[in-house]
Amino acid sequence: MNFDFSDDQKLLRENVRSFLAKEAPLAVCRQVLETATAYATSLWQAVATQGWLGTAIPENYGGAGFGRLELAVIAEELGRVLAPIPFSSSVYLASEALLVAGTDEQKRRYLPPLSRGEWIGTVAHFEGPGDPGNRPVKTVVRSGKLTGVKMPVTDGDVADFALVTAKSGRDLGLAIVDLHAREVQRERLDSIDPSRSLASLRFERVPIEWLGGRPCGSDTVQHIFNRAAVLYAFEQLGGAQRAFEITREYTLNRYAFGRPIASFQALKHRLADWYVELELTRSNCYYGAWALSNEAPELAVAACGARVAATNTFELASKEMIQMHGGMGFTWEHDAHLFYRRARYLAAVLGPAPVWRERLITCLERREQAS
Amino acid sequence: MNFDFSDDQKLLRENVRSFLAKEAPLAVCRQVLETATAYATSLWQAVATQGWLGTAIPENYGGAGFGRLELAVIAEELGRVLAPIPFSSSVYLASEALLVAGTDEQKRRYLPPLSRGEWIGTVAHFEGPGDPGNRPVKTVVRSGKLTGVKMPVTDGDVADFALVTAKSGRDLGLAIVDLHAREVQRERLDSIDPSRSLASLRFERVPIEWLGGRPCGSDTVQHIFNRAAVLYAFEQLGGAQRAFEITREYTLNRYAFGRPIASFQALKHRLADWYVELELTRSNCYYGAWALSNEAPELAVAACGARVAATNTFELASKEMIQMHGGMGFTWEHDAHLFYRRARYLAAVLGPAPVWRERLITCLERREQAS
Amino acid sequence: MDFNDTPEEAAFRAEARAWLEANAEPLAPGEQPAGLEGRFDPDMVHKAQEWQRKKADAGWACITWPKEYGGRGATPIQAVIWSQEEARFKTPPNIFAIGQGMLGPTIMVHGTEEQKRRYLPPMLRGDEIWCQLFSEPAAGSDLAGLRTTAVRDGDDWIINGQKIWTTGAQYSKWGMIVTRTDPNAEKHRGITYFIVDMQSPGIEIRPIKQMNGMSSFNEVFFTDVRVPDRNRIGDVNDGWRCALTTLMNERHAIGGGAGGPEFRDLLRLARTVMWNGKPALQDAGVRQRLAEFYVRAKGLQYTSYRVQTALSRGQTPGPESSIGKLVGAPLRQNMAAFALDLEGAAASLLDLRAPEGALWQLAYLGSPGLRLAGGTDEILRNIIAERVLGLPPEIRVDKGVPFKDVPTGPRP
Amino acid sequence: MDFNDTPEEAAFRAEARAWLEANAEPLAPGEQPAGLEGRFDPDMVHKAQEWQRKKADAGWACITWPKEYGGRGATPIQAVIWSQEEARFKTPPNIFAIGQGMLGPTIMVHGTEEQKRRYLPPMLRGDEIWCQLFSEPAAGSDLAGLRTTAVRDGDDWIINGQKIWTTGAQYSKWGMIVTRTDPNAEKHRGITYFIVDMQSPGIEIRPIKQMNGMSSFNEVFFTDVRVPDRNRIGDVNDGWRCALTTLMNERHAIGGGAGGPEFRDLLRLARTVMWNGKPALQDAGVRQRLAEFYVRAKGLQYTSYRVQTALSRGQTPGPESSIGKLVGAPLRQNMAAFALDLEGAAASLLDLRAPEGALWQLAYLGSPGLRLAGGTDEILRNIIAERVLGLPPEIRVDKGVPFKDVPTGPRP
Repeated sequence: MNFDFSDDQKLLRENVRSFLAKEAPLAVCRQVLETATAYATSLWQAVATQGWLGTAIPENYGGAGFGRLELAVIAEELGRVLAPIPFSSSVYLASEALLVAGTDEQKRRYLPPLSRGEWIGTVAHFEGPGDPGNRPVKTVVRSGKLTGVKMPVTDGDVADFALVTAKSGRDLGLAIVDLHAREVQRERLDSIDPSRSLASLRFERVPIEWLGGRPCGSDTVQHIFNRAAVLYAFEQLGGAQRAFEITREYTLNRYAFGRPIASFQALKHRLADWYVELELTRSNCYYGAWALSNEAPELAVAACGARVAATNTFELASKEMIQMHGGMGFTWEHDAHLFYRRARYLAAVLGPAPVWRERLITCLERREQAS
Repeated sequence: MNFDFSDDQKLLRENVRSFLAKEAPLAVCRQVLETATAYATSLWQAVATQGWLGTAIPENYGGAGFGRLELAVIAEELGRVLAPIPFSSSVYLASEALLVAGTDEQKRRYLPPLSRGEWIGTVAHFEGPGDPGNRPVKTVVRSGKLTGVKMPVTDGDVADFALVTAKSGRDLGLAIVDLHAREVQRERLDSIDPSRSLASLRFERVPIEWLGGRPCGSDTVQHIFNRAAVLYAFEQLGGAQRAFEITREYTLNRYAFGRPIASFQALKHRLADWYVELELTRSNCYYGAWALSNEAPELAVAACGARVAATNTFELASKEMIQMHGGMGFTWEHDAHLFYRRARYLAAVLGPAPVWRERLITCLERREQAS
Repeated sequence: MDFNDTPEEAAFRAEARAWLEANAEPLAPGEQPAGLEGRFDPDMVHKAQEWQRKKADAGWACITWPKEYGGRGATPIQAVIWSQEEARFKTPPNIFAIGQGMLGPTIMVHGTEEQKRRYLPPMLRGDEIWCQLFSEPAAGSDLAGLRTTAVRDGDDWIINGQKIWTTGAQYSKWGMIVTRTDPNAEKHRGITYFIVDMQSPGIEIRPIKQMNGMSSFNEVFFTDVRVPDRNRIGDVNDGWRCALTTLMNERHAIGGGAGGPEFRDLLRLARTVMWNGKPALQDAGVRQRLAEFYVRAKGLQYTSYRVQTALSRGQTPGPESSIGKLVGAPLRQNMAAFALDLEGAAASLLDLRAPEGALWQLAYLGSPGLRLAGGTDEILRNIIAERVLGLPPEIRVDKGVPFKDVPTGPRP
Repeated sequence: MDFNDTPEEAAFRAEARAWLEANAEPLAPGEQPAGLEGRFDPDMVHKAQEWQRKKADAGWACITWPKEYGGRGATPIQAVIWSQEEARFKTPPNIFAIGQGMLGPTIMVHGTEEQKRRYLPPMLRGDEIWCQLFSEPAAGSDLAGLRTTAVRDGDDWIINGQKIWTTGAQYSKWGMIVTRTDPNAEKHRGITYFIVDMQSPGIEIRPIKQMNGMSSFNEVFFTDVRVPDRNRIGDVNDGWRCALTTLMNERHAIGGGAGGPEFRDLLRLARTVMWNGKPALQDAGVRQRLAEFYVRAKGLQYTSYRVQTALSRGQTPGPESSIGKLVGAPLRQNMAAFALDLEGAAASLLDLRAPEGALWQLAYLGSPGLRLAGGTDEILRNIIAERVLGLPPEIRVDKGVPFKDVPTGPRP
C-alpha cells in the first residue's frame, strides 16, 4: 500500500510552502481584492520563474516534466495562500487540455509560452446561469468561425487564448480562440471573489482552430473537466485546511469568560468535526490524484468524489471560520471573507456541487453496466 | 390573531394527559411490544369509554360532536404515551374518511360502532415497497368484487373493515371491505414497532361497496390522506416532545466527571437545537390543525408541512434520546427504543418524508398556477 | 383558531391605518421598506426625524410608553399591529430603535425621575438620537469582560477605552455606555452605566467596513472623555444590572427578519434558472431541498403568530419567541448557498448580470453577520439552554476573582 | 501512489494466503464473515478455540507479539495483511480480540515477568479467554468514576460492585478489572487493576438485552469476590495508568466497520425499489443523497489506505486513524434511515418480506449501539479535539477532590 505522496513530493511541498509564505502572504490576495487589479502580476512572475506553471508539461514542450502528483502538491499550496493568479485556468484547464487533446503542433505552439507564463490560457464553457450539464451548448462554429457568448469565463479578462466549447453540427469540441482577435469582445465582470477575475466573452465570427484538429467530442470535454476537477479540489482542500489552522489558533488565543474559547465544548466539537471533514476530503483528493496520475479508468468517479468533498468542505470551512471568529470575522479587515469568497468562486468555476453529485451517480451506473 | 388552542381545548389536554398518565404509562406500550398482543385492549376500552374515538364525529352519528382541534389535542397526548392502540387507523383514517366521503347511510352504519370502539377500521393502500405516490394502484374492483394484495396495512390484523384503494377502470376509489369476509386472507406481519401492528391483506373477489357509492377519485383519496397527515403529525409531535422531556430530565440527573451531563456544552447546545425543532414543528402542526378544522384551501400545503416537520423531528428526537442516554439508552430495558421504533413506524405509515416533500412543492406550484 | 383581530384589535388597526394612509404613501407590491444598512447620510437622518415628529405629534410614537412621556400606554399587541401597518408604508429607516427599544426602557426602570423627564420625551420625538456603547474588541459574547474605564474626578467621571459595533454613533446625540469602575471587584460587580454626550471632546468615531462592503457599525474611541456624575444610571458599580435590562430588551428589538430575500424569492429563482434545459424547479433533488426550506421558513412565521396570539390574549409570550434569530440567520445563509448552487457558474458573479441582480450573492455575503450581531448563534443556544430549558450554566472560572486577575490570553 | 504491496509485503501475503488456503475454506462471494453478535454458544467457543490453536501451532496467532510469548514479532503492516487475508476465509468469530488486542498488550507493559509468562501464552493459544471489566452503570464515559471496591484482606483483596458492557463474560476464564482501592484519594489516584478468575465464587453474570433484541454484553456482579494480591497488575492505586494503556489499545481493537450493510447495498436497494413506477435510483433527489453517502464512505475507505500506507512505510499512522468510528457509526445510521425512506411504507416491516429481508431495518435498530460502544461520539470528539488538535481539556470540577466527595447526582 502506497497511498500517499512520496518523500520527494513532500519535500516539494515544503519548498513550495516556504516560498509562498514569503511571496504570497494573504496581504497579496487582499491587495488584488481591494484594488481593481485582475491578478498579482509579480506573484505570477515568481511562480513562473519557479517553473511551477510547467510542472506537468513534458520537457520537450518546455515544461519540467513532472507528473500530476507534483501538480496536486502545488495546487494545495496555492489554495492555502489563496493565490490571486490565473494558475488554475492556465494550468489545470488550458495546459492540461492541450496535453490531453492537442495535436503535436498545438502543443509545440502553446505549451512553451504557457509554461513560461508568457501566455495565459483558459477554458470558456458556461453560457449564463444554470446547470450546463446536458444543456446544449449554443456557441457554434460555422466555416471555421465561432459565434456565441460565454459567461462567466474564469480569467477571461486576462487570458491570451481560450479553449471554447462549441458545436459544429452535432459535434462538440474545443475551439482555440485568440482572445486578442478583433472579433472578440471581452468585458470584465464583478466577481464574488475580486481576487480572482471573471469576464464575459462575445465571439462574432472569430476564426478558430479545433483543439486536436477537429471537434474532440463531449466525452473528451468532460474528461478534461474531470482532470481539472481533481486539481481544483486540491486548491479547495488547501484553502479549507488553512482556514482551519487560522481558526484553531484563534480559538486558542481568544479568551472569553476567563478562558480560551477553544475550551468551550460546542466549539471543541465543531473543530473536531471540521478536522474530520478535512481528513475525509484529503483522502478523496488523494484518490483523485492517484486516478489522475495513473490515467486510471476510475478517474471520472474519483474526480466527482474529490470535487464534491472539497466543495462541501471549503464551504463549511469558510462559514465556520467567520462564525468562530465572532464579530471580527465579519469585518472587511479580517481575512475570513477572503476564504468565504474564494470558496464560492471555486465552487462555481466548474459548475456547482449538485451537478457533480449527479454526475458521480451516472459514472457509478456506467461502471456497473460495464462490469 | 388567535393561533393557539382555546382555554377549553387546553383544559381538555390537561384532562387527557392526566387520564393517560394513569392508564397508559410507557409500561403499557412495552407490554404490547414484548408480548404477541396486537394492541392494548384495556386501554382501547378506556379510551372508548372516554368518548375520544368519536371526538370529531357529529352527535347524530354517535360521536361527541367536537372538532378536529380537539382531536389534534388528543392525538398529541396519545403520541406522548406511545399509545399501543389502533386509534390512528380507526379515527384519523377510517372515521375521517367516512365523514369526508361516505354516504349518509354509510355514516349511520359505520360511525356509531367506530365511535364506541366496537369496530376498528383502517385504510389499506400500500402494495409493497417503494413510493406509492403516482404509481398505479394494482388492486381492482370488477363487477363489485375486489381483487389484490395490500401490504403493509396498519392495524390490518385487527381491523373489522378496511377502506381499500382500488381501481375501477380508470377511476380510483375507496372500497369498503369487511375483513371478516371469507374472500379475505390476512396475515400479521412483524413490525419494526411491535407495539403497533401490521398485516398483509389478500383479497380474492371480495364483495365491496364504494365509499360514497362510487369511486371517489384520486383527489379525494389524497385529501383523506392529507387530513390524516395532520393528525398523525400531532402524534409524532407528542412523541418527540416526550422524548425530549425524558432526556432533558436524564441529562440533569446523570452525573459524569462530577457534574450533570446537561452542563456539557455539546449536550446543552444540542438540547437547545432540539427544542428549537420542537417549536418549529409545533407551529407547523398548529397551522395544519387550523387548515383542517377550517376546511381551508391551504390544507394540502399545511398537511405536507406538518407531516414533513413532524417526521423529521420525531426521527431526530428518537435518535438523540438514545445517544444522550449513553449505553443504557441502547438496552431493551430502557424506553428509548420504544420511541425510536414508533418514530419509524409513524414515518412509514403514510409514506416516507421524501414523498411528502415532493407533494408539498407540487401543491405550491398548483397554488401559484391557480392565483 | 384563526388569524383574525379581535374587534378591539380591528378597531385599533383601522385607526392606525387611517392615520398612515393620510400621512404616508403605501409601498408598491414587492417593494422592500428602506433598510438601515449603509453609510451615514444627513438627509436620511433628517427625513427620519421629520417622520418621527409627525408620529409623535399624532400620538403614534413609542405607543407602549406611558402617556406622561409621550406614549399612549398601548398594549404589546397594539405595538405589533402598529408596526405591521407602518411596515406597509414608505417610511424612512428607523434610526431610533436602539434608543426607543432598548435604552428608553432601561431608563424607565433604572433612571431617576429627573432623568426620565429629561431624556425620554426628546428620545420619543426623535429630536435626540441614541446609540449603545456596550461591546469592546475583547468583550463581545463576554460583555462583562469590558475594560473601558471610568474614573471619578470630582463631580465628573473620566472615560477611557474603546467600544465597537455601535450603530448610529455618527448621528447620535447621546450614548449609553457601560464602563469598568472597580477592577478589583469581581467581574460583574465593578461596572457602572452612564449617559455620554456624543459630542464630548475626546470621542472619535470610525466606521467599520464589513466583509460585504457595507458599514452598519462603528468603533468609538474614548480618550479622557468627561461625563458628569448626574449622567450616571443606577448606582456606582451596579451597572451590570442595568445592562441586563438593556440586553433583555435587545432580544425583542432585534429578532425580526430585517429585509433580504425569502423563500418566495428562492422559489422564483428555481422557476427561472434552467437545469438541463428545464426549470430547476422540475428537478426532484431541488424540490426536496426547497420543501425543507419552506417548512423551516413557515415554522418560523407560524411561531411568530403564536407569539402574537399570546400578546393578543394579554399573556407573556412563551420561550418560542427566542428562536427567531437562531433559526432565521442560518436559514438565510443556507438558502443563499443553495440559491448559488442553483445559479451554477453564474453564482460567482457579484454583478448586475447575475441572476436577480446578485440578490443571493449579496445575501450570502451578508448572512454571516446575522449569525453574529445581537448575540451569536452560540450565545443564543446558551440562552435557550439555560433560561428556557433550565440547564446548568457554564462553569465559570472568572467567578470570585478580581476582574484584573481574570486571564485574558495564554500565559506567555 | 499505488495500492500495491511492496515485494516483502507481497511475499508475506502469499505466505499467509497459502497457509489459509491449506487450512480454511474461502468465503463465497458476498458472504459475510461470522459476527460476534448473539448469545453464548459453547459450540461456537469450541470451534473458535480450535481455529486459534491451529493458528498458534503454525505461528499465525498474535503475529505482532514477541516470539518468546508465541508471536512472530511481525510488523503492524504484516498484521494488517494477515487480517485482510484471514477475512477472506470462513473462520469462527474472534472471541479473543479483547484479550489479545487490549489486555495482552497491557500485561506486556505493566505486568511482572512472571505474569507475562503465566498469562500470555494461553491467551495467545486461545486456551484461556479474557474479558474486560471496566464500565459501571454510573461510570461509562467517565470511566474513572468507577465505584467497585477492592479492600485488602491479608494476601487477598475482596471485590464488591457491579460492572457492565462486558463482552464474553460467560465464556471467559479471566477478567481484567479496575477497582477503587482508596476513596479518599483523588479520583484517578485510588484505582487498582486486577486479574480476576471468572469462576470465583461471588461472581454473577447476566446478559444485557439490547434494543435490537441481541445480547452482546453482560452485567457482572461482584459480591465478596476474593482475588490474590499476586493477580494485581501494577502498583496499588496506580491502576489508572494501566487502564489508559488498555484504552489506548481499544481504539485500534474496535475501529473497523464490523459487518452490516454498506453503500453498495444501498445502491442495490435504490436500483430495485420502485418510485413512481421507476427505480428509485432514477430520482434526482435520491441520486443527490446517494452521492453524498458514497463520498463519505469512500473518504473513510481511502483514509484507511492512508493509515496502511504509514504502517507499510514503518511510520506511526497519523491522527486520521481516530476518525473511523466517529464517521462510520453515524454514517451507518443515516444510510439506514435513508434506505427506510426508499422502502416507503414497507420500511415499517421487521419481517422477511421487507426488502432485502429487513437488512436495513436491522441496521437502523443496531446502529445506535455503534455510536455508543467503545467510546460515544461525544467522547471521540473530545479525544480528537484534545489529543489531535491540542485544544484545552474540559474544565474538571472533580480534580483535587477526594473521590468520595465528587458529586454523583443533584443535591436533594
